[in-house]
Amino acid sequence: MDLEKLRETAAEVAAREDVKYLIGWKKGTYGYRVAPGFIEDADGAAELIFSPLCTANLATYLTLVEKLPLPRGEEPDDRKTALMVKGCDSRAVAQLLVEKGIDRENVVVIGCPCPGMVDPELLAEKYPETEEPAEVKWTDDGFIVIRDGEETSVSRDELLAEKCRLCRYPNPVISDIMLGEPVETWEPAEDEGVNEVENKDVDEREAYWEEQFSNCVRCYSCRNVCPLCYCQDCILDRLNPTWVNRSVNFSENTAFNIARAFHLAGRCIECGECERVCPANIPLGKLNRKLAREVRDKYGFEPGLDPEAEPFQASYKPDDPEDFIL
Amino acid sequence: MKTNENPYIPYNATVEDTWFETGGERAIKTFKVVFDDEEVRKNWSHRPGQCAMIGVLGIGESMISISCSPTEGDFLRFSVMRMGKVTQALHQLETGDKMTVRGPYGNSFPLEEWEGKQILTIGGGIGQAPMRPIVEYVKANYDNYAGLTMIYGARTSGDLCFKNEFEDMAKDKELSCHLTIDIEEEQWDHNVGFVPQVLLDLNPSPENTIAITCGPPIMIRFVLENLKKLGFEDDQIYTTLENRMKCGIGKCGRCNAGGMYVCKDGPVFDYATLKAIPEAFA
Amino acid sequence: MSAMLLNKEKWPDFVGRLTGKKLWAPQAGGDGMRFAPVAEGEVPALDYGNTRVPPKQAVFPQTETLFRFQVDGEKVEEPKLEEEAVLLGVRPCDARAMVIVDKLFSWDEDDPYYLKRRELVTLVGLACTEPGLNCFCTSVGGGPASTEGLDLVMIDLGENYLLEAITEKGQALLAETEDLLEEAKDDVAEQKEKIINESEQKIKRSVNTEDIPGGLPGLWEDPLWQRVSASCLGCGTCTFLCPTCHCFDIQDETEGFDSRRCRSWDSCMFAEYTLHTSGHNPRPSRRERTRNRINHKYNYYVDKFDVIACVGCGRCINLCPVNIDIVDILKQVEEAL
Amino acid sequence: MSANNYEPNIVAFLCNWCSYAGADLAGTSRVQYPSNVQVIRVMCTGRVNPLYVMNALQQGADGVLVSGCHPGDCHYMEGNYYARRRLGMLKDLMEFIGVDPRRFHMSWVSASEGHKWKEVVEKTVEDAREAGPFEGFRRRRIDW
Repeated sequence: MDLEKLRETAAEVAAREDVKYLIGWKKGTYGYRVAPGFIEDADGAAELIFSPLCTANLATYLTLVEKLPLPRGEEPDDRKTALMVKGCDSRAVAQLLVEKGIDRENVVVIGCPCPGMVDPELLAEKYPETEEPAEVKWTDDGFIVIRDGEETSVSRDELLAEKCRLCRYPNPVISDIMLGEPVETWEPAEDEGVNEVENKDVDEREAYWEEQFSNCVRCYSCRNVCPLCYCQDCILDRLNPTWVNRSVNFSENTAFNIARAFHLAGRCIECGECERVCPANIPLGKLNRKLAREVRDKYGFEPGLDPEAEPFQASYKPDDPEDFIL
Repeated sequence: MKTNENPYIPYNATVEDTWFETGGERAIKTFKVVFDDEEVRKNWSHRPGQCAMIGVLGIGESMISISCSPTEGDFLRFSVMRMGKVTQALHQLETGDKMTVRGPYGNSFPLEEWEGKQILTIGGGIGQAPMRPIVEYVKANYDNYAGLTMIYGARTSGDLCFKNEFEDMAKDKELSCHLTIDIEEEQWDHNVGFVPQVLLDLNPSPENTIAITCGPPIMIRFVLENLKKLGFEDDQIYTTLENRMKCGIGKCGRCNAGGMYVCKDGPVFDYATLKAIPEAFA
Repeated sequence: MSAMLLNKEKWPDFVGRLTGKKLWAPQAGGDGMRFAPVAEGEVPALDYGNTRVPPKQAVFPQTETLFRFQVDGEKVEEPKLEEEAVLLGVRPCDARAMVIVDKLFSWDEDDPYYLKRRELVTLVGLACTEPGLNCFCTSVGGGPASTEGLDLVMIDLGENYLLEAITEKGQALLAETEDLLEEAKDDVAEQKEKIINESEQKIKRSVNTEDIPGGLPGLWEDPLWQRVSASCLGCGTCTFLCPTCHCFDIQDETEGFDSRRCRSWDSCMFAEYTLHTSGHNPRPSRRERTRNRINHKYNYYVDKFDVIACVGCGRCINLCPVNIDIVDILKQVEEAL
Repeated sequence: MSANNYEPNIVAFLCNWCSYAGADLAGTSRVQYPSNVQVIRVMCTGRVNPLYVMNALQQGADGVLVSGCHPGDCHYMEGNYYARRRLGMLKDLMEFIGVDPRRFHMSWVSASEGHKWKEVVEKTVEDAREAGPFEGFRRRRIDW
């Protein structure tokens, strides 16, 4: 994508009177890092980038805004938020619209067609991170890793993130402004991760998840980073009644992870953020993708495509499958 | 149970008497509590302004002001508003039931330092709970103080705590007691109006006087404003803070206001100190 | 007997000698390197960067039972902490962190659980020869070969480990394993210094923290807090993985007739942490919470205990999902002063 | 407990209008069915939060049964349709994380189906018995 065009458009949007700020990606503080950037005026737009490292789903910031009591006499700032989205991120916006979590009038969506992101962990493993800023760029058939002044061409398959291999919607499904031409969609890969777990027998699966969930430190970053986990009063924080105890052990961790995954059933748009941010490297995406697959295969439903759709768990069809019922 | 080697282990205590101060969803219930262990009873000493962690085993603990003065006898009093998980469980306790107490925690009002001075307490709603021990303490030692004035207000007459004590207070010649409610009611023959306004109307002289206030944040803010208008200096004004607490002994980290732990360095602060803490009125 | 050499080939024997005590060492797991109890007969390798979760969990477990009880309160049972433990391969920063946290847990009123565990633990450190990308220990009073808090320090000399006892516990450990060790030769000191110097050179990140504790109060309302916290998600990664973070929550848990009061790590980055029952929150947004985190480490703690509560291990930088970088924040604080 | 005399603990969430009445009918018609079921009455299966199922297993149930009105018969018109969707998803998720599918069942039992109730309970108990005591993510007493 043309970076100049992106910055130009962003500058225009950020300068608009009715826009509070624009959320995009900017270079992080070191190495490959990319940080969310909150751009308030046209000048700030020069910081923005869009590269295969922009994995973060910025739609989460739409619902992360804290509504604080205003000092007397002050008017609430109800200007719009402008947001840069990839394909998956745009589905989060669409799903938020379905759930009426946000108002369409309050967001300006800037769509970035996405040729696929690199997997940050794979990248750091193969090309160790440096203190000096490093970069990754797209080429026609892969990526170029630029670090220490050295450029290395890498094939697409080598570094492409798992969520992008499985991606069905690399182009934003909703947008007000589209940057560049839509990318050609690719055949989504078979979800090996989920298959692998599915193919285990029950006891093996139990052992597998026991090992994973025992690592959980309950930092709740998976919940907080998720654009669709935006309850003001999360059931996991509740003490009265206490759904999930605060103690960290396999039982409570499992309960937490079931609750989190289940609350995203039919809502998860598979942006893979939960898995990316997990400090314990728990493959949370597998839980969500498994549910998403069931929802797709059994109920013919895909979340985050049509802002006018009915939410999955708040609707039904008389002929929903019921082969599991005695 | 055991002695206080381990600060996390509470003492067992029995509710000797309990009654409702106010009604409604956010009712306030007062508990008169006695320790089960003779030795604990003997060794326990607290001072006006201090708090204790009271709770129900299996539910949890909450930090509650001790609302009696040690001069009243060998028992503790707590006035608890029904708010969350622990206070709901406490409200279900009846006379003879068990609760747990650990403490006392925090600093206290420097009542010895104040000897010879006029004491002015300004309380609002449940904020009267930490004021009551001062009133009781001074009442027991009238000779040492130049006088005692109490201003206490609540939204309605039904929301006033310690109503059963007002009659005796009215008879007490040395105590000047000013009750107020926000909105006029029938058969109410005291003041009507907000606490800060009543304070202004009363117009107490700042000379040789200590003012102590506790109540909802908005009331404290205007009381402080009005005290300044009346000419009170920063070191003549005291208040007590509260924050969420878990351990009571300065370890769990959450009760800090700026660099001060409310459970250890507080809850009593003079206004001069408070002004230096940026988070104090947050 | 202070400086001894241990041939790397004898490392398994050395580990084998430490029987009867619970052994903790860095081990590879699904979540990267972590400190975990070593299974009987296993020999931990020491060639690792640093663990994701700091070894603080050995002395301050994520969930710790304070006491068990029957709901009628008649039977209260305290845990008996008596198992001695040896932590192998502790990085100097993590050991220093324990010394820093000790100050809080022994301040005014002792915390019996933490202090007891500290007493029972022997820290065998491993000086860093390959500091990580985000290490900045030299900026906050530590160093890759700092021995503060360690009982015994090991330095990798290539073929051998150089073992130096720092405390009596360390001496005792050396005495127990004397037959495996060789007396170090004179040139070792030189070799050691060279390695430490080289290691220090490899630490790329630094910030001048001299003026920060004194300057932070003046920056209370500075716009920088809004700026650095704008992208914060409010998760607990930075605090849970911090070796000096020590905040906890106490909850009662009842299962049938079995009840316990336990404490679990808590994080100042959670909204719930300071939330009053009334719904009022003294630190209502991520801006205040981020400010509190930095102030607690670099201001309040310095005021109370005269030491910065950050050891520069870089974990919060490495693992923050949105690249909130404490070195960067400190640099911005410096600039704003 | 040896495998032979192991009796599973079943928690059953029954809707007030159909299944509870059905179970009642089974009782008044003296239909014999296993006594391992602990019935919790809810107004509608749509009210059964999937986390109830999780919580029951956490607190020591070996099997969970949710039973309500037949599709189309819901007293609240559509509650059981929602329940069917949600609990169907939950069953998939539970299976995926390694909970034996025999531990969780859902059924439609109307107020007149005392005999079906007996069959459902027998099947649930039998399945839970085969699956054995639930150890998975049940809360355990922590050894300090």
